[in-house]
Amino acid sequence: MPGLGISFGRGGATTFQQDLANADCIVIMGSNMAECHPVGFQWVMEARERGATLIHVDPRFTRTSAMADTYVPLRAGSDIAFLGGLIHYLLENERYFHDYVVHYTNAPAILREDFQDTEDLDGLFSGYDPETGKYGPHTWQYEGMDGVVPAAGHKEVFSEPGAGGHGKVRGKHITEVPRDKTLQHPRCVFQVLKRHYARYTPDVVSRICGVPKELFLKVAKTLCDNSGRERTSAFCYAVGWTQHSVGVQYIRAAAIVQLLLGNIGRPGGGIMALRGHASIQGSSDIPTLYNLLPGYIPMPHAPDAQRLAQYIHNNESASGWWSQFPKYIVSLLKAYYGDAATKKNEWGFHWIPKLTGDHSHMSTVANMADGQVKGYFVMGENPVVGSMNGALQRKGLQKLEWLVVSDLTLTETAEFWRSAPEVLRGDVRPQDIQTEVFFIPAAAHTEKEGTFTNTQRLLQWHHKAVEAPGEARSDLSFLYELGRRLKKLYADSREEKDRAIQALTWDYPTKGPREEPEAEAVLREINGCTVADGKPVSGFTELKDDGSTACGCWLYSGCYADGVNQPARRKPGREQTWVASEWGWAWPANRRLLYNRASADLEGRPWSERKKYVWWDAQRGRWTGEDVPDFIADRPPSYRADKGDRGLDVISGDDPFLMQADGKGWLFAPSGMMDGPLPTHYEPLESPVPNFLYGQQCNPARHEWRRKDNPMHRAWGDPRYPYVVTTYRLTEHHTAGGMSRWLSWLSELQPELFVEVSPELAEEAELENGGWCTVYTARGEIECRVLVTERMRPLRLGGRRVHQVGLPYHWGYTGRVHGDSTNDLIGFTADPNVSIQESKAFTCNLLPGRRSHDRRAAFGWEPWPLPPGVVEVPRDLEGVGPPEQPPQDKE
Amino acid sequence: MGDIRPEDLEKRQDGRNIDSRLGDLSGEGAQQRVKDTDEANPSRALLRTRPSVSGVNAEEPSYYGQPALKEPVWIWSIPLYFYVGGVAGAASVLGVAAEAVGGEGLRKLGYRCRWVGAVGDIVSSGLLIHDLGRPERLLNMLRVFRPTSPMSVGSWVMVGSGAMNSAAVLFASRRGWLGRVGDGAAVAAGLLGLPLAGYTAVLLANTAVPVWQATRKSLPLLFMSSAVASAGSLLELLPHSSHEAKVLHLFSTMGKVGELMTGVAVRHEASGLEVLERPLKQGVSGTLWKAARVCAAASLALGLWPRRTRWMKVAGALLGTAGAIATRFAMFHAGKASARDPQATFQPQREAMGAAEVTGHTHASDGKPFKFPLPVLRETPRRPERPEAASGAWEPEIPVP
Amino acid sequence: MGQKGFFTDTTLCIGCKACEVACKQWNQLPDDGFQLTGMSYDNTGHLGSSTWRHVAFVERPVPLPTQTVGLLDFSWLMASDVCKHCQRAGCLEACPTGAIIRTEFDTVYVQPDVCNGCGYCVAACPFGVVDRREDDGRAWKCTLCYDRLGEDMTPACAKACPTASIQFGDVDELRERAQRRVEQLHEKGLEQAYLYGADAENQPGTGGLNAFFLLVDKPEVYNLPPDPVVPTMKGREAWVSAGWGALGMAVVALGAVLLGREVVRG
Amino acid sequence: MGLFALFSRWPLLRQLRNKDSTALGETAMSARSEKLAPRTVQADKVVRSICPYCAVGCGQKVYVKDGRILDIEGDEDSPISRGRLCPKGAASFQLVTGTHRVTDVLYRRPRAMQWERIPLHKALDMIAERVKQARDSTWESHDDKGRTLNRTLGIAHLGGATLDNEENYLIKKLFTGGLGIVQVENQARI
Repeated sequence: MPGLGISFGRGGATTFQQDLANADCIVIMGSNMAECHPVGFQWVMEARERGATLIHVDPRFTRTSAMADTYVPLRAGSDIAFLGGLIHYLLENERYFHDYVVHYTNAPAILREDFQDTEDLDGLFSGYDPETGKYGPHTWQYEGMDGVVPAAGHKEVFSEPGAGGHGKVRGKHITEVPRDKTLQHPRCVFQVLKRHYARYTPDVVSRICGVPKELFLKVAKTLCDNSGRERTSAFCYAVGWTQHSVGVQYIRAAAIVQLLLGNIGRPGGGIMALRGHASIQGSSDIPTLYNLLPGYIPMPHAPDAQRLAQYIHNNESASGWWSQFPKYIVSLLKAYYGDAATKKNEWGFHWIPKLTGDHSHMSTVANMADGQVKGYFVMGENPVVGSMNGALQRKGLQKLEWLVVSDLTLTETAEFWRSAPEVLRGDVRPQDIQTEVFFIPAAAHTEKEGTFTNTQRLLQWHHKAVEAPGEARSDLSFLYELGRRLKKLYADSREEKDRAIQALTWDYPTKGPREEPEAEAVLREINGCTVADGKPVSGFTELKDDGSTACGCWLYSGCYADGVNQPARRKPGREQTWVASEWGWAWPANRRLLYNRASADLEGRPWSERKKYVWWDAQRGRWTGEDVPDFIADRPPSYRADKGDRGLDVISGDDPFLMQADGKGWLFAPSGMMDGPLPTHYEPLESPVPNFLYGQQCNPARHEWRRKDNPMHRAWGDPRYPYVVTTYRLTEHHTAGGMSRWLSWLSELQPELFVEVSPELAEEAELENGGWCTVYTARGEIECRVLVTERMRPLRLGGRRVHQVGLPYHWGYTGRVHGDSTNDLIGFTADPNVSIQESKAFTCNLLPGRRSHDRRAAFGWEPWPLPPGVVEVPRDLEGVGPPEQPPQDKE
Repeated sequence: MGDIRPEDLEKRQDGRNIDSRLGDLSGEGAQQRVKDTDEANPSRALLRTRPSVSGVNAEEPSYYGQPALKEPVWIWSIPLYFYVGGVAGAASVLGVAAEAVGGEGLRKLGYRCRWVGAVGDIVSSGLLIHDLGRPERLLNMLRVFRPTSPMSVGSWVMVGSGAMNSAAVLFASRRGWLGRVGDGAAVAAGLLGLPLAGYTAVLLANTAVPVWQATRKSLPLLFMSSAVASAGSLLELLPHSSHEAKVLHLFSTMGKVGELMTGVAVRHEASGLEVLERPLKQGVSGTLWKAARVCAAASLALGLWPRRTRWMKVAGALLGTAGAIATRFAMFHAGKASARDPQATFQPQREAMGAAEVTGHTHASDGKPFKFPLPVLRETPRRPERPEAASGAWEPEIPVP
Repeated sequence: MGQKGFFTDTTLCIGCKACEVACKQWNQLPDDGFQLTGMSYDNTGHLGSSTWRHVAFVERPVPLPTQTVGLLDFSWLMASDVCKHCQRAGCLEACPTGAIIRTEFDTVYVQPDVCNGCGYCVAACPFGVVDRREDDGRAWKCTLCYDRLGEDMTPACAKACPTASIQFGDVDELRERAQRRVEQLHEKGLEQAYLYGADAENQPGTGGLNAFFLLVDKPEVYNLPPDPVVPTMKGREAWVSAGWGALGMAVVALGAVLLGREVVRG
Repeated sequence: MGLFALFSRWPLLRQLRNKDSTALGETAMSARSEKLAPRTVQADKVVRSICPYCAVGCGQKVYVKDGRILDIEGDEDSPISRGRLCPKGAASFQLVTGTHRVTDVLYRRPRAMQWERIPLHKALDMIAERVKQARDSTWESHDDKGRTLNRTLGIAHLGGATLDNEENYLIKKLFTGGLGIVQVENQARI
């Protein structure tokens, strides 16, 4: 979650679910919390019962809206305009939390002279390279900085061309950046912000989002009235924000709002990122992501990381927490390669493979469809239903040599060669699919032990209750066995390329009749230990860069402190304070509410009695309070960094964001973001309207896959696909359905795929409640039932009426209930920061009745051409946009 | 090395689909027998209209028109039992009367009535058992005696009647004390025949089914007079002597007259509201009801025809039987139809024909006064009546204690 | 033991159906088929032999006074329905076998080892709750987790309910809590809020419900009857009528015999 | 004895004895009802777990008897969930004990029309060989500018986000750290 990482320092929810109960106002936007996180929603309900105002902003009136005090409908894909409107309102009406903004954010920092805003360049920031279609952040810097300000949450960006790392430690001059605490300097962040959002007026918000002006003002006013010294407001979001071609900037926009209102680091405030899977936070912390190593350490990029020193210099920061970077990477390499990692061989750094570009899921699948990938492991995942352009995913699988699927049951991915629609229809014959498929039955959560990291960064250990049936095994066991075999296969090799697997430490103790590896031993390795005696370290502060410590994930260091499985702690909640610090273990260092130094004022006193959380105990000379203070424990509020200070010494007593190079919350992101330092309204790739604010229609740095099997619509106003569509989950199902559509107790509650349409659209498209409907995009068509409901309403954008429809995406072709897969409709497009797809806003058409064909672009269907007289419109200004790619699609 | 197909894993099975090696099935509902989930869950009609206009309606609010009650699960054997039980009961009564005051001349009729009663009781039991979901547990009907349950009362009555009639038949022409036991049993059967003929109507009336509940005063009279008519008709169809014919003719004629009159009363009792009356006018039940009326009237007419030929007598008796059977089926199906109609449940209750009829309160459970409080109950209205507006404008009126 | 029951506060219901599933899970009930109904998000339709909790979804073209909803006059009500465990229970009083009993917790329980599937309770329930499962042959409904109550465990639905819309406890205490809740909602401007079936005064026909509700629209829109009555209350009149009928029948029988005999003599 | 015992248990007699005129309560109770107890009391252990669906992280209690699961319900001790579960969490019992579970390793040969069952150890051997073959044949030690890559793009991985941290750790360690596989991806992206 770089949106949060770049703004505050850590890519995780800033608060925890129980704390939502303390909020005076909760804005849920980009999330359908009541439906997707019902049990977490109890804390929202509790806040509501205590008198908080609940605001839900969403394209659809959902079960969350039904609970809200205020429901605001808006056009899918226009959230930045809405949030930008809030920022505009805050600044214009001077409703921001002055003291907080001046001292805890980078509002006073003064920017370089050559920075140009989207207001100056019609939707583009300075630094855009038309050759590569990417931004270089050098013009976005603070004045007087040496190179780029190191960002905390998304560090691989440094290695991107133009980010200007080049083997020099940056951030040395952070203490010398000029600041204007009066916020008047025309180039200070505050004024830049003001100018950037100057045109995001209530009228413009209404025009872009379709939100009535009065309603927008009501939200803005409510939010302001419930923020400040005495009151705090929280934001909750989920994939309704992230899954856009500008997704990360959505979160950045909310971060700016919350920083301006002074709601970060305080009880009842914060930004609650609601994640959708049991351990999805964990799988970014200990990532199975191509661009990250455990603990948000970036994967090395070939051009900038040939040697360890070069890599370290590119990624460490002279100031702030990331000055500790060398300790973390060396300890990680020690954990990976054990004794084979020595100072002489740079701790085995060259064994870590190097990146040369985007190797994310969609790129991988595109390569797969072009026959460039031989083998594929899919573990507990069902991409042909859950990922974009399902037909293209299946096409990719058909081109593999072998596929390994590990799951509880035969998912659509495991059965792609036999039960897929194109196979049943006869377009593809199983006899022609050469892919070898292995299905490995997986153990369920009750049949193995380990930790999940939940949405509030909390690690919770789950114990094993029973043995897995038959040959079902945990993925841990599978990987362990596979690793052992591979080590054996490579044991005798003398090739340099095989040194890594030979060196890899893989001697986990086993237990039980099946000799399965002990998950707790892996947790120990993650926690880290001193190499000499193997004693667990108590936290990341004990890690060293001299090879004397090994740690699998510095961020999780402390989870096995004192040799105790901290995530397994289960002191009942009712026997603790409301923070419940003794239940499980939260990263970092068991802090539940991040940046909580900000809950106290400059002098370290709580901003108000009502919102007391962490404060400075002058007598003991320590920070103290409800939670583990998220600050250097004994650094007094009065401490000020001196010029030339380095590392953690740079963090002054009033710098609550200690991960950041400057210790401040970033209103303006001088680096770390691939698509601009400030969130800017761009239209989705497929939109009903042109961008009202800028000539630049879409995110100029976005990723596209221009392929015949991935056709896109006209940039805006495509007459073939006139309706906006957004996809979503239902309470009764789980993602691609592998864990819900097989369960009769869930399937009976939502048995069929449906599309939600407004009564007006039903009339226009001649649809009837309960009847059939076929939904088309250029990628393909699906059939579903119709639910006609006022929960969907057409929006007014200026003079024009825009219809939106909603489609849940849980269905597929195996399971106790079947249905077409919504994701077959969605094309590959991606946000440049995290390569997430745009599935929350695109366009479609609806026709009454069942589908007659089952067309898929990935299997040869050519979408209808634009009607005569209608021409394509550009998504970009002249010379802007993703570079033309050579046609990859060989068919 | 067999294939595994998704279809194998998708099988509906018992609707719980628990692998017994992995999980334990011993919950309260785990013993619920499931034969075929598809059969148990016949396809439902899809709501074709927009949800927001399908339920919240100022005039006739409902939950998307869904029934408010469960339709009675009984099958054809139940209305048929109503008929047979009625015949048995009425025959037993007639039998006792014939034996007690009819003298020697009607003794045979009395014995025949014993037979009809006994056979009727046995057939009745068969019909009832046939309807049971768990026929093997028929004896549980006698586990307890629940005076609150007309079915419990009826079960005991029927068992008693069956036993008495059987004894009466068994000892019918015995001499001595056995004969006297038989006679005593016949008297008991006759006494039990009275409730036997009528309790079925009470059983119906003592339900939540709107049309049955609404006709609770007249329905027993209809069923009992119909029982008389049908017993008379049946006995007329059986071989009988000419002096017995007179008695039977009188008996059945009075029954038919009663049946026709009480039928009018039932219609009248149901006519308080259109939704209640509807099942007796429309649909299967309406048709059956009309047929029943026509049969009963024709039967009566034939019976009163001055010079009756033999076929007219037979036809009259057959029509009487058909009418009696049709009456039961008409009421049975009318009940089912009214249970399916949510308005048949809601509207009468709004018009103070629900609990208010008995308890005399003046406000519905949402605190709103009834539309038409019964005259005897009409106190000064606490608040002025307001015209119904859209549901949103509606405000409950909380009764002030 | 005390009187146990549910207070279902529909203003807290988020329609997640956790209660339906928790009930099915604990009681291990079969599914009811996989059919879309088109009735908003309700694909269960009604309580039945295998569904002992049912969440109703009411889409209304009218707003709630406490809610500001952009663009539209609309609100979406959700309510989890369940067996009411009436003080005067139609099913209980109708059951001829004694299969349905009132337990020591004042709840109404169908004993599956006794029920012979006569079907009378089905017709006797004024709320349409209890139903006979045809392939099983017996009548089933919510047991208020009779098995769990013995061990002092919360019924499965109330335990699972994420937002405490379903509250379990001693009925007296629940009633007080509910009353306070209504007052609180009235203060907030939701004047429509009222308690349905909280006591005998509110619902004389059932003597009050052990599982009562807080509603904000007419009962009918939630598929609840506005003035339900335990059939037995009215059954008395039928018995009286049957008594007159019996008298009449005796008179007719005697009359026919006497008249017929005289005719014969004559 | 049988008949007499049966007779003596006749609730009607109890009803008469107790002078219970209505028989609505205890009189009509069966022996089973009197002994009724929740099945969880039979559990030989109660195991603490965490719900595997969304990221709220609700506590679950798994009741086990003789190696089979009796029941899964919310853990009241959890300060996050306080014993509550959503419908998915409440259905976990069916998820882990359902007949949809496949418990054999399945193998589909190239161009085959059906699965066949193979032993796990054989599947592991086969997969290991294929990984080695694919890796060795697609290994890139340097790019065209001579820069070290030390990687393969011939193998890819996609993991769900219901995997444990420990599992994710081993995936990254083995695939990336050990084998040089770059395309290790996750649900978190999607």
